[in-house]
Amino acid sequence: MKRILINRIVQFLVILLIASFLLFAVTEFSPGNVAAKILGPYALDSQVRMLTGRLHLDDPLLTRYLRWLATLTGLLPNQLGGDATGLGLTDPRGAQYFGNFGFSLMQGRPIVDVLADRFAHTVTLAVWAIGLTIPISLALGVLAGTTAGSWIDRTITVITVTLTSLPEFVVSVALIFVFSASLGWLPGTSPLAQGDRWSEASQLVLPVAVLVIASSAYVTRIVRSSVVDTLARPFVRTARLKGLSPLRVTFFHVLRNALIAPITVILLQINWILTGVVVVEAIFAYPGIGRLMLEAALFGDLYLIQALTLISLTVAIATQFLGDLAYVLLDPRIRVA
Amino acid sequence: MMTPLAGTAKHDRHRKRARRLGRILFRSGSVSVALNILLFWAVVAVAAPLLSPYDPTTIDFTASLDPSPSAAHWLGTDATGRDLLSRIIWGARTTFLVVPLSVLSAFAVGGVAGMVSAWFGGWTDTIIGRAGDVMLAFPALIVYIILITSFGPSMWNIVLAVTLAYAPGVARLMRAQVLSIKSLEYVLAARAAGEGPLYIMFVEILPNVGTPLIVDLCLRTGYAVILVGTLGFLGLGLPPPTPDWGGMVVEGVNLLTLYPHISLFPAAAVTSVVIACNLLADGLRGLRR
Amino acid sequence: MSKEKVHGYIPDLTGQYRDGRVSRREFIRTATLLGLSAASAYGLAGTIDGIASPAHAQEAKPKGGVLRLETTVYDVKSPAVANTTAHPWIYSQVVEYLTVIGSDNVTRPHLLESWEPSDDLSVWTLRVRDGVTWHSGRAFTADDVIWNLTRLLSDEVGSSMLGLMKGYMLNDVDSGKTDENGKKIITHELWAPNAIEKVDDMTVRLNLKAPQLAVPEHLNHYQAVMLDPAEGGTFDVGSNGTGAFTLTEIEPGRGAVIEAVESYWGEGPYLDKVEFVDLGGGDQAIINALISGQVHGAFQVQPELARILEAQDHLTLYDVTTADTAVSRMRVTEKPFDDPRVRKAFRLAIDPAKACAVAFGPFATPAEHHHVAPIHPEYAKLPEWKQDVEGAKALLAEAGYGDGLEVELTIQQNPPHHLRSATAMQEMLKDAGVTCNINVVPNAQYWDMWTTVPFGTTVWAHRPLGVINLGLAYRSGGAWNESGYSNPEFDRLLTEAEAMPDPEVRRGKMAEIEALMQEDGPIVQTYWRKLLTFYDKKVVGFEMHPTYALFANKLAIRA
Amino acid sequence: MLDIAGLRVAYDDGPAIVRGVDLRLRAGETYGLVGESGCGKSTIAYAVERHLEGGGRITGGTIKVDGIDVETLSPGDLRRWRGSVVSLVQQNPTTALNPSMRIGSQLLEVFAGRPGRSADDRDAQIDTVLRRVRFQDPRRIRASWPHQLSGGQVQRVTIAMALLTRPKLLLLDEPTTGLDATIEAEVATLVKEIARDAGDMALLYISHNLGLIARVADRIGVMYAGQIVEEGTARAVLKTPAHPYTRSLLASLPGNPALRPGDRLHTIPGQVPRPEDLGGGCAFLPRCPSAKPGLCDTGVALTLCEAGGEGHVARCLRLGDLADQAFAPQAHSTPARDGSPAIVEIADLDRTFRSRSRFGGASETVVAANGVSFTIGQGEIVSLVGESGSGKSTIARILTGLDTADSGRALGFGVNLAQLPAGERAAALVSAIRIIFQNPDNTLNPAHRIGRILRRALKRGGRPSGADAVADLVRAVRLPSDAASRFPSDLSGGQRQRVAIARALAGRADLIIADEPVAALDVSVQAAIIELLRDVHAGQGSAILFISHDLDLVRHISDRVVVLYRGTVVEQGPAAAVFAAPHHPYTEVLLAAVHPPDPDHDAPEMPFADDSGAGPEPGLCPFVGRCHRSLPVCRHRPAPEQRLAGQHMIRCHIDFDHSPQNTPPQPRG
Repeated sequence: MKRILINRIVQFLVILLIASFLLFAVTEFSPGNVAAKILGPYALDSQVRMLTGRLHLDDPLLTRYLRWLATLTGLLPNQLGGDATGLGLTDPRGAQYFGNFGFSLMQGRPIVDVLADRFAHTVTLAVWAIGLTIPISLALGVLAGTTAGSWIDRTITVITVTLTSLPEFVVSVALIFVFSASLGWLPGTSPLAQGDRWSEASQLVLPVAVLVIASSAYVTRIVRSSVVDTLARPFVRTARLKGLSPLRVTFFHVLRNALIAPITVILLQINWILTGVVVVEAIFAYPGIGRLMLEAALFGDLYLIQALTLISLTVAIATQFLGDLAYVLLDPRIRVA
Repeated sequence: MMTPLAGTAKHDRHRKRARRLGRILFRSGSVSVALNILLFWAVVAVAAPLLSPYDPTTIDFTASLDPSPSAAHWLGTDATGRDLLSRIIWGARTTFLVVPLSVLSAFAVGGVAGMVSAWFGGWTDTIIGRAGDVMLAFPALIVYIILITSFGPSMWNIVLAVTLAYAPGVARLMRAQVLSIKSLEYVLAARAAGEGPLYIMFVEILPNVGTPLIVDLCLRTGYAVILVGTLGFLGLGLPPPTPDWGGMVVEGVNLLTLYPHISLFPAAAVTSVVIACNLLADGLRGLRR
Repeated sequence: MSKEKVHGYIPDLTGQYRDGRVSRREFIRTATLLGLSAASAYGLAGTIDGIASPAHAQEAKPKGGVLRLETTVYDVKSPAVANTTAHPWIYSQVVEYLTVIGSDNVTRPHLLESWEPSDDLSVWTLRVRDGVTWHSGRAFTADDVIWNLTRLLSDEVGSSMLGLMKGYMLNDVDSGKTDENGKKIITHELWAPNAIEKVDDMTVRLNLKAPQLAVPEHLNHYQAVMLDPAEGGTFDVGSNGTGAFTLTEIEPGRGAVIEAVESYWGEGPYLDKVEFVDLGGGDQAIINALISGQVHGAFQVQPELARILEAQDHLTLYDVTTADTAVSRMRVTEKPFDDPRVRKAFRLAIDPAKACAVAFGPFATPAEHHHVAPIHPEYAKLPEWKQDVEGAKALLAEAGYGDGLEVELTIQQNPPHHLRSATAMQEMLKDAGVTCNINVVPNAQYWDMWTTVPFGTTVWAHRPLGVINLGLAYRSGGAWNESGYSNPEFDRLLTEAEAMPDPEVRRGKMAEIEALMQEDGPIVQTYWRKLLTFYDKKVVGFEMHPTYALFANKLAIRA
Repeated sequence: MLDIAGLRVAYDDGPAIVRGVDLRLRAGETYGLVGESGCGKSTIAYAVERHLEGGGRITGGTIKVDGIDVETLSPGDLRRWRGSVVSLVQQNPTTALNPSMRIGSQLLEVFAGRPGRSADDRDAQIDTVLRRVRFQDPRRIRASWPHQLSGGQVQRVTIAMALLTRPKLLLLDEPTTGLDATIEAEVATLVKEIARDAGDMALLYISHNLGLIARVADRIGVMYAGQIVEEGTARAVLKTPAHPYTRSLLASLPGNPALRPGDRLHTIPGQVPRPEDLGGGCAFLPRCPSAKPGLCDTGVALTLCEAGGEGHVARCLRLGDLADQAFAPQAHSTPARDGSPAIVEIADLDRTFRSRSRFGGASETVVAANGVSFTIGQGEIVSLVGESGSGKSTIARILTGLDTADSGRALGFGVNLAQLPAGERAAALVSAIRIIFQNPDNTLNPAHRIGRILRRALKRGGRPSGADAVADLVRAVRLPSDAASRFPSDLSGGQRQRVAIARALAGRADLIIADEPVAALDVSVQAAIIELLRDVHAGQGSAILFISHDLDLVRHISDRVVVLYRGTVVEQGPAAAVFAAPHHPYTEVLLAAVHPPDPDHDAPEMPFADDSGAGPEPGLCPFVGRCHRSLPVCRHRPAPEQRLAGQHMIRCHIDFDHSPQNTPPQPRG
């Protein structure tokens, strides 16, 4: 068990390292010379060249990657900070600390600060969305799976197939149309601004609803098919032939084994909600990671893109890791090897 | 000591299998609905020049002031004054070109990677598997945004984006399928008969990876329709004035309360194709059992 | 009125107005530019036409309350390099301009008490307003003005004021260095040591290299805010200023908060606080926020959405006709746009009225490919511009593109009317045998390439005078000369026009310039847009400004 | 206790699978129900439990257990009734237990919803039952997870579970299918004990294995195509079978006592009919050697007729006529070849597998071959025997080039086969060695037509591959002429194995490796395949390496036998010598597990192989942990090779020259 854990953590770090290099190399192709970005559209060529030299942006890729890594881990001070560049960018934490992603070109602030708020907002969204998705989809999935073939199952299947077929933007727009534009019950945007009319909670309702609809429909289908598969396994027959009550069979035998597969899917959904809700956050103007990513990419804010992608990578690999861990914990065949 | 093939029984069985396929494909309501939808759009896509009342890019300068449906424009025009019906019809052509191309490309790349990975195992497998992990770990939408903002929106970049997104998943599925087939006796027999890896991979294994991959193909086609739409929604779809359903939805989103038709018709078109793909996948999954 | 030193041209101007040769608006604008106070100018006009000066129907504005406004919240650390009209929304409530152009397109002194040009328009005496104090309590003096102007005109700062005032304030200096393309690197310095001269603690004199009419309007250029020299040119939360508000919070991309300063020298403030909310620039978000009452007003609303909001009872439409536009400019250094015949053919192929209708519906007027707006005082009416597809084809054939031509037009992603406008152009160019592909890029990305892309549509904000835009964009070596246009004839005509205080005379010169632009210029221009926005009916004191300027000190909100 | 009358069961809208079965079972009786796959015997068991899945339903007849009509039970009553009145032991034990629940919890759960017992009482009962199924340490078993137990152990747990509530009727549905013969013997022994001690409990034992049934049953019912075709006491049915099917079946078994070495096995033509192909008449008619035209093919519905005393009945119109018809075994044309020149010489072959778990846990080592040496003579049939995991298939894979040895040689055809993967072998060599696999479901590529498969094999064998050549092959393996245009899924398992043999023929293989070629086939088809293989052997003079766990079959066809245990050859020699005493203790255990279809056969009982799973130290005899005759020296020194008469070799410390032969085993300790 311990060995498995250590093994996975090492794997985790290796993947992260490779991925971060790839990421760095890929973003090198992104448009916009960094120095020009910093100086803005009206800068003169000479200024751009001067800054490029001062920031050593013309070094070879590997050198820059290693410097970026060293800055990130706090071994080297950030290039952009300090007086030497004349950009007036300062970081209250000092020039050198662990997790130093540098400065956002778009916002002229330390990326750590930019991220802190946004990430908190995205986590809020994720907690609500996942918190609702899990019970809803488990309940519906188990209901449909245990009544496979009945009208209940067919109704749930038709609804979930339809909902998984709807693009997020269609669902978002439909909900805004109904609940905001037509009925006026809920705000149509969720910038989490303090307002007199809509509380932060009410601003969360629609984005959370879109996410819950999108992921619970999907998870429900996975749970359903896992339940159906599990029901067909001989040990369920054993349990029934033991004379156990249907409830006991469902909870003690079916669920326990049927939930192993959906765990991975649920973790993937968590990963998605933490890093990939670009569309929903953009439509609702929700100040989370997804919208920040879109803005950064459209602006060409290189350092912010790198920071965000690295965080997403970490989340993605961490959820994979957790998925494996969940497998190990849930399945005694692996745990008690 | 001839062992007679119970001829009639065999034919019965053939007929039965055909009947079963037929039942699933046509008698099962959902699958026939799905096939009809796809067939409908395929016909529309092929016959677009015949069916569309206007050129999809021609602007009706008078209609741009009031895009509502009218006698001249049955489904109205978009905000720019282009006939919506014609654009939806030509949009089918775009969708039925870009999406299958993207998905097939993803399946070609992912399929070969998964096949090679499973067949050779060892380091090849590890490297391909890890590369897939890393690719899957990247937040997909951001990768496309970076890709498309870097290289510009074009059909090939969308194909590339979809391929990057789906190939690792396809590779995983293919790998699992091949691994399960790889140890089956007929593959062992082919190996023992000295067949080369290419022959075994493509002649012996490929025809048998079967239903799960086809189901996956249907599902991913649906997702690709959504993805292409989403890229369009974010303004990263096909370059204008190519009619592209996803992009058309976006064009009308702002006017939803005033001229809902501009978004709703193309949204319905996208959704119908996605639903059809998903229903088809469901039906085919039934066929496997 | 008697206290004012009256410019020598004012009597002529008064005569022209009396004879109906200039409009009332032009009269008031020119009179104020020549140093007459707005009140005096309205008064003078009133003596001629009998219309009373706008009696500010001063309803008592309510005090207190928090106003929430939608805008994109940018980083505003360095106002000197601010590059959108949304930037000053926040900082100009804290730090102020020497002059201010009102919603009526009339320029008035602000931190200045008054200005006095010499008769030849080459010496401008600026009198600092008495009684203006910084939030820190220190008096605002001539030293503050000189420090700020000097800074804005230095190469290192990178302000576009440099390009605006270069013609009459600066000399080119050959640095002796060359860039990688072998071109000389040119730096700049004040043309004379006394170009910015301190007369006394409350008076600054500008000695110009060449006569210039638009000095007071240049002083309201959105980067030209007066910062506290002690802060070294940066702006942030708590920065010192002379304005009615102080910045208490800012998070670019999310929002900002300004709070009232009680000791403001001018009108207001009535509000306790203004919260700026960044909705991510999504049009739908703005609409929703306005409808749901999440914000009381928006920076602007796209014209196609106006109809949705007009139906809302709690909102009022504010609009203003402007010289706000976008030009599809052609890099004259790139093939095929190096050939003036191609450029003209493009203009001939396009009917601005059609493009205008597709892009804006009723909220714009067609332009005439010369970047001088009908609302500009010096606007000269040329013979009506006619689309001539055959002429376009002939010109293209003459230029060697008879078999067709393929070009790529780069436009910004937002707002969406860019695409509609471009699509209309695309369709019309098609008729002339030009295949025009449209390349839509994210807005930020466009600003990486706006000076280099061969064919691109660039947004130009409203400026009060036609010559300002022309000087910035088309003068050889102009600061924002994105097309690389360089025509000595044009430069000469423009410099001459700039020295003419008489709109009548200037108009004659402008007709030449406009014709030259239509014949040889680097742009296709299809529209002048109206700017519009919606505010909650509870909000009092708002006027839509042609440059989006916000005067938060004048706003109030009813409970 | 159990009274089934006129039972008919059908699935969905399909034809009836069970077609009017009457079955009566008295308290204390063990009833063996035999039949081939698909004949409906399991369906009967599940019908009794009223637990038919997949759309199955009873379409006629009644089932009464202890006088209660099963169909009248309410759902609640049914729940209470299941487990307490009737218990069922399923086939395939490894999937029958919940993998994520400890054994103890799963056993304790049986008491859920059954009032009355105290916790201590329950614990005690579980321990008792676990001991009853011969677990020495119930506490350890209860704390285990299912995956930690072997297949045999799990099946014993499920039997224990079934016994826990002291049911009145115990149904055992193929409880040993898929288990090794030795484990099978253990379970059978256990069942027999339970039946003996059962008191008033009735047992219904369902199996396709006549030997097994013979071991446990008091009465036997033989099912064919949804009907019981013969029923009677075990002795009556097995010793004096009345129905032609039973008679053919018994005659086709290699354990048939009437067979002499080298005799042909009796083969039954055709295959088991599918339910939808059945009419109203005799279901066995198309395959019946005794069918009489004009009598049997008139389609009259058959009933069970008296065939002898003690309720011996059979469903045949010709019972009387057949009484003295016997199957006379025919001698096979090829004599055994002995001492012919070796075509493959295997020496000191080693192969070890290291498996790593997916999550990076500790690696596991499996020794598949450890110094294996034997030779295959030209035209010889050499059999490899041993339990699953003994390394039989690994050797086959090395010889065919699907795997390579870690070290050692397999010299043959002028090369060292042990180090030469198939991809690097010359075409001639590849077609010289062909392999036939066990599982007929997967042996042919389902996407290719038979003709294509055979054409490819001919081409690879460097032979003309025209339609004629294919047709010749099809004929040679006695497949119908239209087989070439068919897909494998259109063929039965036996027919597919024929195609596999045809594939070997196509290359004119000098060495055919047959890896359990009939293990997955219906009993009635096995003999035909074996005989086809022997015909090929005789016709082409191919040597055959025959891998099997069926010792009767091995004894019947082999020239020489190699016994493997955990990768080590523990005994080898001429078939006759190996099957005659003395044996290596492991061979002894294997032989003891063989039970002919004879209720009077007195099988020696071996101790249960309840070893802890830990293998002995490398180099020592691998069997020492399970050995019932182990000596102290076995745990210190490697077992020596002892050469007995001729080529008979045994690797053991026991002094065979002086040991009393076939003494009953001594319990260990």
